[in-house]
Amino acid sequence: MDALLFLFFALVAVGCGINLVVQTHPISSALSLIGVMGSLAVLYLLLGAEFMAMAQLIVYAGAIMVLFIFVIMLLNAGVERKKGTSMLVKALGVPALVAFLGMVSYLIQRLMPGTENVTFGAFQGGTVQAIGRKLFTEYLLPFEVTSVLILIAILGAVVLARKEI
Amino acid sequence: MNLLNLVLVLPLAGFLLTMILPKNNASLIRLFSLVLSLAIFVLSLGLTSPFFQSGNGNWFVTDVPWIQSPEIRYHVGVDGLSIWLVILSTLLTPISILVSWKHIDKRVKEFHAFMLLLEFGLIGVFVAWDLFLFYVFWEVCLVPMYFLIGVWGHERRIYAAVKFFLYTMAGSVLMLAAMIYLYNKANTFDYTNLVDLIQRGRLSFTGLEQMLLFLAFFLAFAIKVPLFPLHTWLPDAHVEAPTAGSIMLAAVMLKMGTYSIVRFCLPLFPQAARECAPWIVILALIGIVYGALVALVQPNMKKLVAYSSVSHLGFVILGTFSFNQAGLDGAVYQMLNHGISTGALFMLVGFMYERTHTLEIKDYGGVSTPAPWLSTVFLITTLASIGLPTLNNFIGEFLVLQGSAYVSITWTAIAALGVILSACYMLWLYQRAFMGETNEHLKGHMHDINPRELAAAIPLLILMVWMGTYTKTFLPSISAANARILEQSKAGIEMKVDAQNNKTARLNQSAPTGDQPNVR
Amino acid sequence: MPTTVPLTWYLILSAILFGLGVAGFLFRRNIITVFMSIELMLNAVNLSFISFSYKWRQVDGHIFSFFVMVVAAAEAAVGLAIILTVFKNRSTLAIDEVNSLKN
Amino acid sequence: MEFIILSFVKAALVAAVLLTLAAYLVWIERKVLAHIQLRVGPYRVGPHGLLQPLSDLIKLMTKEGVMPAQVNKFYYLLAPFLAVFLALISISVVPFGTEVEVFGIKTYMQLTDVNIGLLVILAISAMGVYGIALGGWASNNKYALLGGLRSSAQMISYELPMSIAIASPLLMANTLSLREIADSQSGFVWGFIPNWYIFQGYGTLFIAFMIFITAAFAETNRVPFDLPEAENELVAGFHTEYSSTCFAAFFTAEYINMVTISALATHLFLGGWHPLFPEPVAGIVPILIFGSAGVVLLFHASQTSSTRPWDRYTFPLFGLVSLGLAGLFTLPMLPLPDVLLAIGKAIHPLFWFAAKVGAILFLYIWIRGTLPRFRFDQLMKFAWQFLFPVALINMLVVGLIVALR
Amino acid sequence: MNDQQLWLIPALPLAGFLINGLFGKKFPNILVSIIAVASVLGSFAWVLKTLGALGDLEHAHVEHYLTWIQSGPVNIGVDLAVDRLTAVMLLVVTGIGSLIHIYAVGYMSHEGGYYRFFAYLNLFMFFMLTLVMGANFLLLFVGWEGVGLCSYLLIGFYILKKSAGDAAKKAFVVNRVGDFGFSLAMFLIMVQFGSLDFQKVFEAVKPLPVDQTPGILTAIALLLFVGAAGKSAQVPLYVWLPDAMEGPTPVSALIHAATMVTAGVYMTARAAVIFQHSPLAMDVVATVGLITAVMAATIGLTQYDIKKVFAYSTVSQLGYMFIACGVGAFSAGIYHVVTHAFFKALLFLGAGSVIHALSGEQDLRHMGGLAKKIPITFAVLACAWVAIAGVPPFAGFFSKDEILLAAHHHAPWMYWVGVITAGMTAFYVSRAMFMCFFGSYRGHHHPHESPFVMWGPLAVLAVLSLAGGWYFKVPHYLEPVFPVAEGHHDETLVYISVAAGVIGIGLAALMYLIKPGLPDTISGALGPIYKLVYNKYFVDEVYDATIVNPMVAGSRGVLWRIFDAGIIDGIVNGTAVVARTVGGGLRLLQSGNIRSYAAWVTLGCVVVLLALGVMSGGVK
Repeated sequence: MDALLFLFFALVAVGCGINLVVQTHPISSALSLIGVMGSLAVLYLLLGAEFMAMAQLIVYAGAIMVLFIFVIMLLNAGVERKKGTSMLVKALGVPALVAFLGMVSYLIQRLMPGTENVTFGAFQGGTVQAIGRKLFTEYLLPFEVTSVLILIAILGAVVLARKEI
Repeated sequence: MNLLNLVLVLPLAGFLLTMILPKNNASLIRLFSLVLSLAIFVLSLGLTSPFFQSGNGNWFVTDVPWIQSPEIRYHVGVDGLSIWLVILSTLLTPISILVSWKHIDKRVKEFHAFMLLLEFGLIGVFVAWDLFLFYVFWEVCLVPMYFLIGVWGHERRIYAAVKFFLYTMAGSVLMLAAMIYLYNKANTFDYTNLVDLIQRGRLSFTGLEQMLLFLAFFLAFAIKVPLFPLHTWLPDAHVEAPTAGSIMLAAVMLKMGTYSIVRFCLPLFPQAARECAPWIVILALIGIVYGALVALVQPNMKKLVAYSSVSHLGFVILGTFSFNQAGLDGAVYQMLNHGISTGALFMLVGFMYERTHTLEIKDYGGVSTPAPWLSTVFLITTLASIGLPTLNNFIGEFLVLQGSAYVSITWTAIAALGVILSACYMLWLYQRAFMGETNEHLKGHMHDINPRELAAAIPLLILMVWMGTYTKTFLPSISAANARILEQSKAGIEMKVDAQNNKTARLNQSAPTGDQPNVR
Repeated sequence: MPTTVPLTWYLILSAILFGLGVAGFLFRRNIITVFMSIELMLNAVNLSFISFSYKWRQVDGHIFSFFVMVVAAAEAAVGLAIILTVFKNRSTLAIDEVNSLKN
Repeated sequence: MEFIILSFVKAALVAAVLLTLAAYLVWIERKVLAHIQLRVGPYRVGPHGLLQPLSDLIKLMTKEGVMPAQVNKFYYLLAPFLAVFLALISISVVPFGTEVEVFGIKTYMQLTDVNIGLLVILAISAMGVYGIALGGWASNNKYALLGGLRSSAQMISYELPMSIAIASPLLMANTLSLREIADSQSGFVWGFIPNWYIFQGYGTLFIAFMIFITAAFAETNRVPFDLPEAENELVAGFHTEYSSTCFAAFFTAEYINMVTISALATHLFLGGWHPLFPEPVAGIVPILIFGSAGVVLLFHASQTSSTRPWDRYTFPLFGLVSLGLAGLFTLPMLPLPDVLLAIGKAIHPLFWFAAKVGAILFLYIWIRGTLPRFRFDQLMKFAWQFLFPVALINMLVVGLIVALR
Repeated sequence: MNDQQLWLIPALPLAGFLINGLFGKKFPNILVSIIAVASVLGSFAWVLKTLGALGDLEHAHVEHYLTWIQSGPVNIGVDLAVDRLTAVMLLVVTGIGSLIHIYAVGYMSHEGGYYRFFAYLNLFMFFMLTLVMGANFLLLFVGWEGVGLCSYLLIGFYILKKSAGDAAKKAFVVNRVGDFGFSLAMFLIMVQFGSLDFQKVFEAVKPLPVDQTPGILTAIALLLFVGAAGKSAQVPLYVWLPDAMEGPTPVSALIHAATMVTAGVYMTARAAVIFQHSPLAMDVVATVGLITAVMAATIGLTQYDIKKVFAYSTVSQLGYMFIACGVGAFSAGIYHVVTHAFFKALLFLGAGSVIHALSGEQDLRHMGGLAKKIPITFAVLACAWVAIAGVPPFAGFFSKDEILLAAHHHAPWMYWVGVITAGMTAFYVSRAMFMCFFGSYRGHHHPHESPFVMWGPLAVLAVLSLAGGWYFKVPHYLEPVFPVAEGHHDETLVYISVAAGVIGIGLAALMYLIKPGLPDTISGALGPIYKLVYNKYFVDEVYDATIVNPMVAGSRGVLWRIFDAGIIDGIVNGTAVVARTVGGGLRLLQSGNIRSYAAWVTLGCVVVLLALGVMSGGVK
């Protein structure tokens, strides 16, 4: 069951990811991304991260991506016109990317040979209580700092979106 | 919540409160910040009480953890070294606000908020006993001053502000790096701990290490002082800054550098400090003479005073690196003196600027006829600045020169040249601006000093005389603190001497019995 | 067919998604898509955080990815505001044409 | 395997009930609105128009599905599907009653019990916006697009005060599982005031409830916040271009969302399935209601002056059904076999739960019949400048109360 | 110990200063003058009372008030002391000071800034008394600087006159040069002896061997002498004194003739113990004194401004005093200080009276024949004239005689030079007198006699000038302080010197009374030499060309414009330029295309990964 779920949602995630890249219309890309996020949320659940799974849906899918869709709609962005990519990017990026993926996969396999298999329910630490406790004790300062960050981001967004600029 | 914390927090609270005051009610803002800063000053006077009773030691200490990892503590307190500088900060803030009463008429709210923030930072710098906390305050000071110059300054304010900012920043980055290195080595940012570790030999550096650390710290401070040849930001910053900015910059901010040298460079890196002392003294001496000579030919009053600061602060460095009681006492005393007298000079120049909107000396002349009291005040300040006995600067200069004389009379002779030259440029300034026939276009503009301005000037004048005649108020506590620092700055040196003595002693002992196993 | 998969698979999935994000960044012209590719990369990183969290049975990884989310949210707010402004001024979303930094 | 079968059964049951309920909610709404406006409402199809939903359904199903030429087909079709799919999903974690034991199988009256049920609902309802936004965009129509944009903005904006308002009962209950939340509200204060959260916290929870309900109206695009489908401005908003089944899907989704939100409100603030009155009274109340209804109906049936010919048959029928229901509620009081006893026990909580949800749903309709629509900028202003700060402060106060308790 | 309340002596004038300085503007002139004069008179009275109470003053009477500076080894108290030397100085300062205050009431009555003048004058008295009474070098230095300040303020009293301002500044700066030496000496003393108290220092010096080869004591002595030379206008620092005549005449009399300028002599005498331990320093002192005496006298021969003549005369007389000190006859030097104070104050005040009578005219060429018009002034000036010319038995004769005898004892050539100088002195004073009072009036004003407040003090001074030398036997009184000058009283030498004075007077009479055309003939004959002397040896010009101008130009041109603005700022800006250039080079890599950046970043990631893999052993 775990394997099936993983494989299914992993495939969905990868498929949506590929779709994100190849689709020419931003809305399609955005929806693909939502798909990726939803699949990832399920994978998080499998990994015992129930709070993160929900947060993923609420924050990413429910808020951030809505914002994206909103902007796309607002700008009424159409299909990309031409697929202009500089030679440098092609010549450098493609091999680099391939090498990157190869290196990472190889290293993961190589450096973590004896890792256990993932069983649903094996890790119960990702509850809201656990995260809350950790977040408001050990990580209180970063948490507060992030709140400031968000405040600043709001201000920045407001300033940027004003008409005068 | 002891008194010191109150004195430290009030400006910050004032800064925040000022921010929420209604923007267009300028007089309310002025009144609020004036009253608040006066209250802070009065409170800060309370800080001095233990020093009259028992002289030395650390008082009003608060030591609580601030950040767990890395371990940064909110460790503040005052000793004889910092207490007077704190008072200086709290005194000059209300004066600066008073000086800017009419002069600042745009963005009043922000101006006063920044003044209070500056006060907060300055007090913080002087009372922080945690290196990191110190650094935080150090940088806090930078921001309001940047804006004070950049927003309320004169024509080339942006250039000056950026120059000021970059210069100071360049130094403080080095200092931060050194602090982090120190932390990695000692696992603490706490100054008293560090000094303790060094004293007990638990923390030691290789010669090169110590030298580099010392230089990193020293450079940051030397830029602030400013030591020749790092001084070129100063004239620009002063000329462009508004009066209050100049006062705070000259009177207190420059002391951050000198204070920090005494506070940190000497006890933390004693050997390196002593090794570098001759070179630093040479720079200081060059600064003294050079600053005076350049001041002599400045056509601009503020620039003149700024270069005179370079010269005066050379004395402070000279005294500091004489490594004896008199020199160090004189250096600290001179910090206060310079704060009072140069602050007053900038203030008076500011008064004149308000009346005529020019800083060029040649646009003045014969001011004393229409403005006799202004010129009298200016004259007294001038005399204080050139070190006339019974006025404050004399004590500082005397002690510094005396201190340096213990080391080398040549240093003293060169530095004393600066004293002569100071008379030249200041009196020449006075003569050109105040004496002679009254300049035509001054007539009608040049009013005499008004009660508000007098109220700002009187405290400084009183202090000039007080500090020049009755040093007992200030000197004993300074002396006590300096004695401690001097003791600490002997850490490595004495040990070396001791070791040598022991060696010779052991040799003497062991001579008859032959080789003994080296126990240590 | 085994009923479970090794943890490394999750990590490799994360790497693949990251690679896809990079690819999107490299080959797409639309600034919004590029932006979304970045989000994809962040998501991929989150996955590996949570995988490692599973491996060590520690909740810290969750916290980290939580912060990543927060930062992503802030970034999205500012980034999209910038995009709006850019579009308002230049009427284009192609990043190649937004090049006033050049020269 | 048993688990899967049970789940399927329950899912089918819930879906059937829910879809029917949604259909009849339309009827109820039309009826109530009509009576508010001193009209009669649906009357022709079936007794008192009771078969009107059915006829509507048939109409919508059989109508020609018109697809405009310029639309993006995939997304055009995806949108209504997404809307109804998400609406149905979110109900899955909402419990309807206590544990029941039917034929030896113990189960909860709930599709699935997860300990983060509330988060799931929030997550799913957060996704709900896509259906509308996508539908509006895919229609390739400026009115639809504007409707979609408005709805996304509105839903994001109101989600915040809603989430914050939810936090207040959460703080009191200290759990995220809806069932545990409901359970924690059992009992009475001084023997007669129910221990519901709405009555607690010195009035702060009531404020939270008001905020929640307000935000819920906006979340479900109901009057007075139905800007996305404001017909006098935007024709019909995001579903302008939709017809037949797709339109029905949007409609259904909206009503299901209403139900979900009402259920959520019930659980969070109104004590879930816990009765309004202490025990002996609580057991009698449903019997009284249904019994009296049956009696009244039968009495009406006995009146020959009925103006409507059908009434002669329907009144006695409904009277008998009501009496039957009343009988059902008497079951727990009778010495009966276990199976029947279990049903009887299960049915009381269900009644109270349904009554509360029904009350909130009535509130929806009532307000729709009473209040005019906001202007869009007022709507946003209201959310950000009033609701949000109030909710925030309220939550802080609640937190303080909880901390000091 | 503090039973005599010595602090009252300087404090009274200080109080006068404070009252007049702060409130004087509102006071009527009469009140201002009452306060000022009363404070000084009170001070004088207190001096008399104290001296009476202290009796013969075999030992110094010291009063300690408070610790002024305490820092490590540096411990300086506010100590006042009175010994015989101080007593002499105190009497001169307060006595003559009182007279001049009274005189100034009349002289300044028509000037603006009346209250300011008296406030400054009182302040001067305060500092002068501090100088005289200070029991350590630093307190002496306080007074030293303070009188310099007052001199600055009073020279620049006529603030509208640019020349006054220049002169004031010049005086202060030149004095500062002297102070530089003094302060260095002080530091050396502190380092060497650990104290600045006169008693302690001198106790420590006495047992030391005399510095035959130049050593630390020589250094100290020479540096002290630099200070003295600055204050007492010796070569090469005398240039400020003639210019100082820009100040009001009472100031010239009080500060630049009677008291302040003699502070250098007082200080040298005070530090006599140190000087005596350094023969080299003594020689330098004597030589410089001699050069000054001759040089100033020659300049005095040619000047036409009446005050300038007396100013150069002062310089010359100060030179005399230093000769005395240099040859070891300190008491003779102080003796001359006293007598000089009498007659020179009188000369100046008389000159002031003349100027007052002529409504500000100072040029001798525009005077003449005034003896009849202002007889009282003439009479008192005549007293001063005979005193300074060394006519026995008047004041100048005694002191000058003492000095010349001591000089002869030390080195005969000094005596001869001194005698010639004495002759010149007699000549130029007589010249001034003749040009002023005899012949016919050449001016345009209508001379009028001065009021009583002015000539009253003159009369007192005239009496002192005539009888002071004979009455006050200062060297005798100072015997406990200074060793008596050795050597016998050689009558011949006395006759020679008196003869020199008489010859000087005679020559003057010849040239300015009997044959008025002679001076022009002589000056024409001497030509360039006359010009040289008339222009004061061009010393000011030389100073300007060698010190002042190069310093200003160098500071402006080299230090400020080139070094400060050019090199240092240039380096700072240069750093920016370098950064910009390097950045410009790197800019080529920055295509501005985000995606090419991303490609580079990806490549970088690969490299980092590779490195990580290799390090962790993942890649073999």
